[in-house]
Amino acid sequence: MESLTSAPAIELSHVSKHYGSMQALKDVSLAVQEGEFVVIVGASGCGKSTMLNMIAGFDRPTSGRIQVQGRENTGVNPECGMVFQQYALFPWMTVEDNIAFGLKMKRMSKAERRNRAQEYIDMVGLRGFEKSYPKALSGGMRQRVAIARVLANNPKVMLFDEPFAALDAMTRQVLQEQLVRIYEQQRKTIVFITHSIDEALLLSSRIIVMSARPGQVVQDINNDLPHPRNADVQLSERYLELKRHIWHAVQAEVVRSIEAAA
Amino acid sequence: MESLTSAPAIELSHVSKHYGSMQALKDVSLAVQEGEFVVIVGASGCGKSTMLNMIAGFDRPTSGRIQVQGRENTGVNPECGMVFQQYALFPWMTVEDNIAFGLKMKRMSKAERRNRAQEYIDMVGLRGFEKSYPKALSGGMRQRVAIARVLANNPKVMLFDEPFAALDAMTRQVLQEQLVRIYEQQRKTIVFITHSIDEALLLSSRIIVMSARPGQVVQDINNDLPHPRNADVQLSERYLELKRHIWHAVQAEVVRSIEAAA
Amino acid sequence: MTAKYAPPMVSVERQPRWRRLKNPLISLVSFGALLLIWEGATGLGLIEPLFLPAPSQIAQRAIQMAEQGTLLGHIVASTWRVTVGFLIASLVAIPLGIILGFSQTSRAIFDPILSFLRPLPSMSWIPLSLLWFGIGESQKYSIVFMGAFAPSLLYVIEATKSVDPLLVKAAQNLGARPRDVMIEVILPGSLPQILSGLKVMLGIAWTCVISAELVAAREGLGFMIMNGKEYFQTDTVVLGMVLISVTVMATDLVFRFFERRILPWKA
Amino acid sequence: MTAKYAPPMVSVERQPRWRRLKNPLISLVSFGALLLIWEGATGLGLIEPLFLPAPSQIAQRAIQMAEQGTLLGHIVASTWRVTVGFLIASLVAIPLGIILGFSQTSRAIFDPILSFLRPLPSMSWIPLSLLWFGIGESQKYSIVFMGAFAPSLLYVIEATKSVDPLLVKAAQNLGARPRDVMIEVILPGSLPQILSGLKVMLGIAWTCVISAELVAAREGLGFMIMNGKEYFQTDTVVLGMVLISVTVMATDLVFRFFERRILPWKA
Amino acid sequence: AEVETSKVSYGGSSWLGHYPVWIGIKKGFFEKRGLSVDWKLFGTSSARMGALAAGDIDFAGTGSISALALMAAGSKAFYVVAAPESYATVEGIIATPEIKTVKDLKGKKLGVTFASSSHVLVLDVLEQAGLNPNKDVTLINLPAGDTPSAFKAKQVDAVATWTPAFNVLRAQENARVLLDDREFSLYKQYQFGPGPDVLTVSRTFADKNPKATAAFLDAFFEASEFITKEPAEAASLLQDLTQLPPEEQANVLKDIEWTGRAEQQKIMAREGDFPKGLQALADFLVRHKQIDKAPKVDSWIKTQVLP
Ligand SMILES: Nc1ncnc2c1ncn2[C@@H]1O[C@H](COP(=O)(O)OP(=O)(O)OP(=O)(O)O)[C@@H](O)[C@H]1O
Ligand SMILES: Nc1ncnc2c1ncn2[C@@H]1O[C@H](COP(=O)(O)OP(=O)(O)OP(=O)(O)O)[C@@H](O)[C@H]1O
Ligand SMILES: [Mg+2]
Ligand SMILES: [Mg+2]
Repeated sequence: MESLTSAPAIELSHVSKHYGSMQALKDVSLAVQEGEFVVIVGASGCGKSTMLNMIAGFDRPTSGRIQVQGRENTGVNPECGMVFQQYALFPWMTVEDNIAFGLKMKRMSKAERRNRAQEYIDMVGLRGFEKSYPKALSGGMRQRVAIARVLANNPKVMLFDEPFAALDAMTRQVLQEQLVRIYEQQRKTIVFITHSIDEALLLSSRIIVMSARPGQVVQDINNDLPHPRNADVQLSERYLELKRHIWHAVQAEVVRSIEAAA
Repeated sequence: MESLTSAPAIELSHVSKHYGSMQALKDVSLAVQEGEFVVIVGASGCGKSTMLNMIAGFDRPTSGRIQVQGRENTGVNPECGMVFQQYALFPWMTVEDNIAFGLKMKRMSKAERRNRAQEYIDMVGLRGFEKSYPKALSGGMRQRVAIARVLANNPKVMLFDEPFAALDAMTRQVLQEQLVRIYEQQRKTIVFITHSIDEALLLSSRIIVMSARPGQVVQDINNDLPHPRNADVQLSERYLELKRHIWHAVQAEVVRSIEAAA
Repeated sequence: MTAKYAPPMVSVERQPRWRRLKNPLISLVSFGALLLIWEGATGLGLIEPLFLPAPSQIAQRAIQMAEQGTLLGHIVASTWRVTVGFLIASLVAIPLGIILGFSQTSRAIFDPILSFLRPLPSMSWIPLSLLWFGIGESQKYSIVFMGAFAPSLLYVIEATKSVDPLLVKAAQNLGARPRDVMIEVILPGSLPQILSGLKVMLGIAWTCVISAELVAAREGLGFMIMNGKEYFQTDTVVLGMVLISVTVMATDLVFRFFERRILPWKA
Repeated sequence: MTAKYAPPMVSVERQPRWRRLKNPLISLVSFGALLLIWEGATGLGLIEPLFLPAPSQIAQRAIQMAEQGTLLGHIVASTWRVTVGFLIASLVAIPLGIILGFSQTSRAIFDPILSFLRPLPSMSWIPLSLLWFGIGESQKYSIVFMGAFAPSLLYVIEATKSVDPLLVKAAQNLGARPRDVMIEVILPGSLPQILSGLKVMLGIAWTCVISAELVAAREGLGFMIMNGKEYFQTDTVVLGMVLISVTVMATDLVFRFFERRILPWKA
Repeated sequence: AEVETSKVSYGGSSWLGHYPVWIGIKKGFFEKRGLSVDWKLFGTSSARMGALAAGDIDFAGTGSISALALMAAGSKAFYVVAAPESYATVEGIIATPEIKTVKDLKGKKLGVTFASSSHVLVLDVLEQAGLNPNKDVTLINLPAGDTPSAFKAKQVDAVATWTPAFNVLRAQENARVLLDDREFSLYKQYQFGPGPDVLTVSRTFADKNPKATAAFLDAFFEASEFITKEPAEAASLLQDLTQLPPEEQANVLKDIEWTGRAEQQKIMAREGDFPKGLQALADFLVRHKQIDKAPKVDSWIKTQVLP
C-alpha cells in the first residue's frame, strides 16, 4: 500500500451516516489530494463535523468507505490531527502540557518537548499562560491551545473544525497567516470547516459547499485566487464573484433547511 | 429603590477583577441605560466574559460596585438572562425542556410552556429536534438552543456571550434579524459580546471597545447608523468609517497584548 | 514517498452487530475454564475439601438443602432485610445528600454528627442495636440502615459536587430557586454517579446483613455461612457465598434495567 | 415603571475572607449542642446508661484505658491492619480497574470471576480466610483486602466511564497508544471520582477490620467493642465507636491533603 | 526427659475447661517441664478447632461438638487426648416462672447459641418431650454472652446457656432453672453431657514431639489436681481470666468434677465410656441433621501419650 503514492490523501466513496433514523450524511464521495487545503462550508447541522469525525476515525460510516493515505481506518488515525469544535483540552494538564501531549506520545525528551511547546505557545499568543489550567482560560484562549496542540504535533493531515470561531478578528488574522505559512512550507493536507466565507476564500485551495441535512456535496470549487491573498486580492473581481457564488449556494441550502423544518 | 426609574439598567463603578495575581479587569466604569443595545468587542482574553459574568451575578468584583436596575447583586440575578459562551445546556433535558426551563421556573402550565417553547424552536430553526438531547446536536444547533432558552424566558436584561460564533452566515443573519425585532418590539436592555465588527455595527446602539488584559473601556462609541441596517446602510460612508475606526482600535489592543506577551 | 513514522491505529472498540456476541462468549469460556480448573484441583486432591470443596460438592449441598426446603428461606430472609434497610437508607440519603451537597450552611450544621456516624462499620452497631431494638427483625433492618446510610450520604454529597457549576449558574439565571436547582439540576446531574454509588452501597448493605445475621437469626445467608463455619461444612460456607453473589447479581440486573430508563440521555 | 415580577436572588454561596470562619463556627456550635443534649439526657436519667452512657462517662473510660496503656494499642492495631489491607487493595484495584474500564475484552475475561467476588461481604470471607490464613495478622489483612478490593475495583471501573470520551478521542488522535490513554487520560480523568470512591472504601476497610477482629484478636478497636459488649460495658463500646470515627476522620484529613496536591486543576 | 521443643501454643477462652492450662501457666507447672505455653484467646470452640486444623496452634481445649464436626468434615489434623472434667449443673435451660415443664415451651421463644452443647441439649429435651424444634418452638441464635440481656429484656421466654451466663441468670428474679445437663438423654446412660470438653492436640505436633506432648499433659493434670486441692488460690488466680467476682468463681469451681490422671486412662480406653459416649453423640448430631455423617471417633483418640 505504501507504494501507492498517487492515491489521494483522503478518499470518501459513497459515504452515508445515520444516527438512528436521522440521516446526517448521504452518499458523499470526495477525494482530497495530498497538499490540498480544502475548506468545507455549509448550514449549521448539515453534517460537517460528522464528516470530519469519520475521516479522523472516531466514528464509522453507516455505509461507504473512507481511506486515508490509501488505508481504510480501523480506528482513530493519529496521522489526522484534529482541532475539535469543543476544544477537547485535558483539564488536568497545564497549557504547556496540553500542547506538548502529542510530542510526549512520540517519546520526545522533556527538554525538547518544552522547547517545541514554547514555540507554539508564542505563536498563538499565550506566553505567560504556560502553567495555567484550561479552566482559567477564556474561550478564545482555549481554542488557541487546541490549535497549538495539533500544530505542535505536526501530523501529515490536519482537520480543523471551526478553529477560529471564538477569536477576535485580529487574533484570527494572525493565526490564519501562521496556518497558511505552515501549510505552504510543509505542504500539509488540510481539511478545514468554517462559517466565514472570507476565511474560506483566504485559506483554501478548494472549497466544498455542503447541502442542508442530509449532508451532500453540492459545490466543489477550485479556489484559483493568487497568493498572497492580500487586500488587493480581496478587492478583486474574482474574489467578489466567488464570494457571491458561495454565499448564494450556502444561502439556498439554509433556506431549504428552514423550509423543510417549517 | 424601585422609584429610581431614571437609574441606569446596568451600572459598573470602578470595577476591578483579579484571579489570583492576574488582573482581568481594571477600573471599569460603565452605565447602560434601559433600552440600550450595547455590543462589546475586544481582544481574546481581555475580560469580556468576566464582565458579563459579574453583571449576571455569577461572580463578584474584587473591588468596585455593580448595580442592575438600581440594586446591587447579592447573588445570581435572574433578571439578566445569559447566553453562555459554552452553551450550558442541561444534558438530561430534551431541546424542548431546555427551552422551556425558565417558563417552568415561573410555574407556567405544561401546555402553555410547550406552546411557548415550540414558538422559539421554530424561530431558531430546530423544528424536528424537540425531543433530541443536546448530545445529538451539532455545535451550531446547541448554540441556537441556548439562545432560544433565554429568549423564551423573556428577561428584562439579556446578556449574550458570542452567541452566533458557531453559526453559518445565513442562520446568523436570520437570528440577528429576530434579535433586532425582539429588541425593538420589547425595548430590552441588551449587552452582547462578539468578535465580528460587522455584527456589532448591525445590532448595536452603542459599541464598547475593550483594551487588552487587564480589560478597560478604551472606546465608547454611539452607533448612530439609521435603521433598518440594510445593504444600503452597510455600503454607506458612515458605516465604513465606523468599521475602520473600531477595527483599528481593536487591532491596536491586540498588537499591544501580543507585544506584552512576547 | 516513504512512510517515516506510522503510529499505530487505536481501535475505537465499537463493534458491528454480528460481533456483539463476542464478549459474552469470552465470559462464558473464561467461566467454564475457571470451574474446570477448580473441579480438577480439588478432584485430584491438590486442595483438601475442608479448605475448598469442589464445585460438584457445593452443587450437591445446594440440591440437598433445596430438597430440605431451607435454601429458599435463607435467600428470601436476607434479601428482604437488605431490601428494607437499603431502601430506607437510600430514600433518606438521596434527598438529604442533595441538600447537604448544595447548601454549605446545612453541611456545616450536620457535619459533626455525620463525620462521627460515617466511619462506623455496621458491625460496631451490633451491641447498641441489640440494646435498642432487641433481637427482632427491626434490629436487622437497623444494622443495614446504619451501615448503608452514612456512606450513601457521603456518596450522594460527593456526587453533587460532580455537577458542572456552570449548569447551576444557568438554572439560577433562568429563575430557579434553591429548591428548583436541587430538583432540576443537582439531582439529575448527579444521578448517574448516585446510581453507580448505590450499586456499591448495595454491596455494603449485604455486608451489613451478614453481620446482622450473626446474632439472633435463625435463617438468612449470613446465618447459613456462620452456621456452616461452626460445623466446618466448607461447602455450606461457599454455597452461601455463591448464593449471595447470585442474588446480588440478580438485583444488579434489575438496577441496570431502571438505570437505562432513568438516564435516557446517557445512552 | 413598576416592578411586576421580581424573582428572588439566589445566593452564589461564595464567602468573602472574613466569613470563612462562619461554617466551622456553625459546626462547632452544633457539635457542642449535640454533646450538651446527650449529657443532659443521660444526666437527668432520661436514658439509662446501659443503653447509652453519658459523654462524660465515656471520657472517663477513655482516660482510664489510656492510663492502663491499652487504648493506644487498640488504635494502632486496627489502623495498621486497615492500612495494609486497604493499600494492597487500592494498589491492585486502581490499575486493574483502569485496564478493565478501558478494554472491553479484558472486562469480558474477568467478568465471571469479578461478578462472583464483588458482592461478597467481608464477613462472609471470615470462615475461608481462617482456614486459609490461620489466625495471624495475614488473615486480618486478607479480610480487609477481600472486603475492599472488589468494591474498589467496581468503583474504579465506574469512574473510568465518567471520563469524557471526547478526551480519549483527542488523545488517540494525538498518537496515544492504549497504554498512554490509560495513564494519561483515563487515570487523571477519573482520579477525582476514584479518590472520592477511595474515601468510601476506607469506610468499608474499617468495617472489614472490625469483622476480622471478631475472631482470634486480642487487640484492636473491633476487639475492644466486642469485648465491651461481652461485659455490658456500653461505655467501652461507644468509646470504641468514637475512636473508630476519630481515627477515620484523621485518615480523611491526610486524604484530603493529598487530594488537593494530586488534583491542582480542580481547585 | 528433655522435650523436643520448648514453645507450644494453646487455644483457650474463659470457659472452665481451660482453667487447668491457665493455672498451669500461672503456677509454672509447664515451665517446670521445659515448656513455655503461648495462650491464644478464641471466643468459640469452632474458632479454636479451625486454628488447630489450619496448623496455627498445637493444643486446644474444645467442646466435643466442634471436635466431632471437624472429624465429620474429614480433617485428620488432630488427636483427642483427654477429657479434662465433667460438669452437669452449670449448663441448662432457664425460663420464666410460668414455664414449668419442657412441654410449656411450645409456642415460645428460646435463645441459644447454635452449634453449641446447649443447642444439642435443647434439641434433645425437645425430642424427649415430643416437640418439633422447627415448628413448635422458635429457636433464636444468641451468643452465650447475650443470653442474660435478651432474657432480662423479655425478648425471649427462655434461654439455654452455660456458666457464667447460667449462674448470672439463675440468681435473677423471675427466672427459674427448667432443667440442666442431667436431663440429657446420654447423661442418663453414660453420665455424658451434651458437649463435654476434650483436650486436643495437633497430629503433626504430637507425632513430632511425643515427649513435649506428654510433658504438656503431665503439667495439665498437675494443674487440675491443684484446682481440686486449692480451690481458693485457684479462684483468685482465675480472676484475670474470667473477671468473675471471687465468690461466684468459687461457686463455679464447686460444680466441676475434675477427671484425674488415673481415671483418664480408664475412660479414654478403646471400649471406655468416653469414646462410646462421643460416638453416641455423633450419631445424635447426624440424626438431628447437624452434621452429615458420623465419624468413627476411635480413629481420632490417642491415649498412648497420656502420662
Ligand atoms: N451523536 C449523535 N447522535 C444523534 N445525532 C447526531 C449525533 N451527532 C450529530 N448528530 C446529528 O447529525 C447532524 C449533523 O451534525 P454535525 O455535528 O455533523 O453538524 P455540523 O455540520 O458540524 O453543524 P455545526 O455547523 O452546527 O457544527 C445534526 O442534525 C445532528 O443533530
Ligand atoms: N476562573 C478563572 N481563573 C483564573 N483566571 C481566569 C478565570 N476565568 C478567566 N480568567 C482569566 O481572565 C482573563 C479574561 O478572561 P475572559 O474569559 O473574561 O476573556 P474574554 O474577553 O471573554 O475572552 P474570549 O474572547 O477569548 O472569550 C483571561 O486572561 C483568563 O485567563
Ligand atoms: Mg460542527
Ligand atoms: Mg469569553
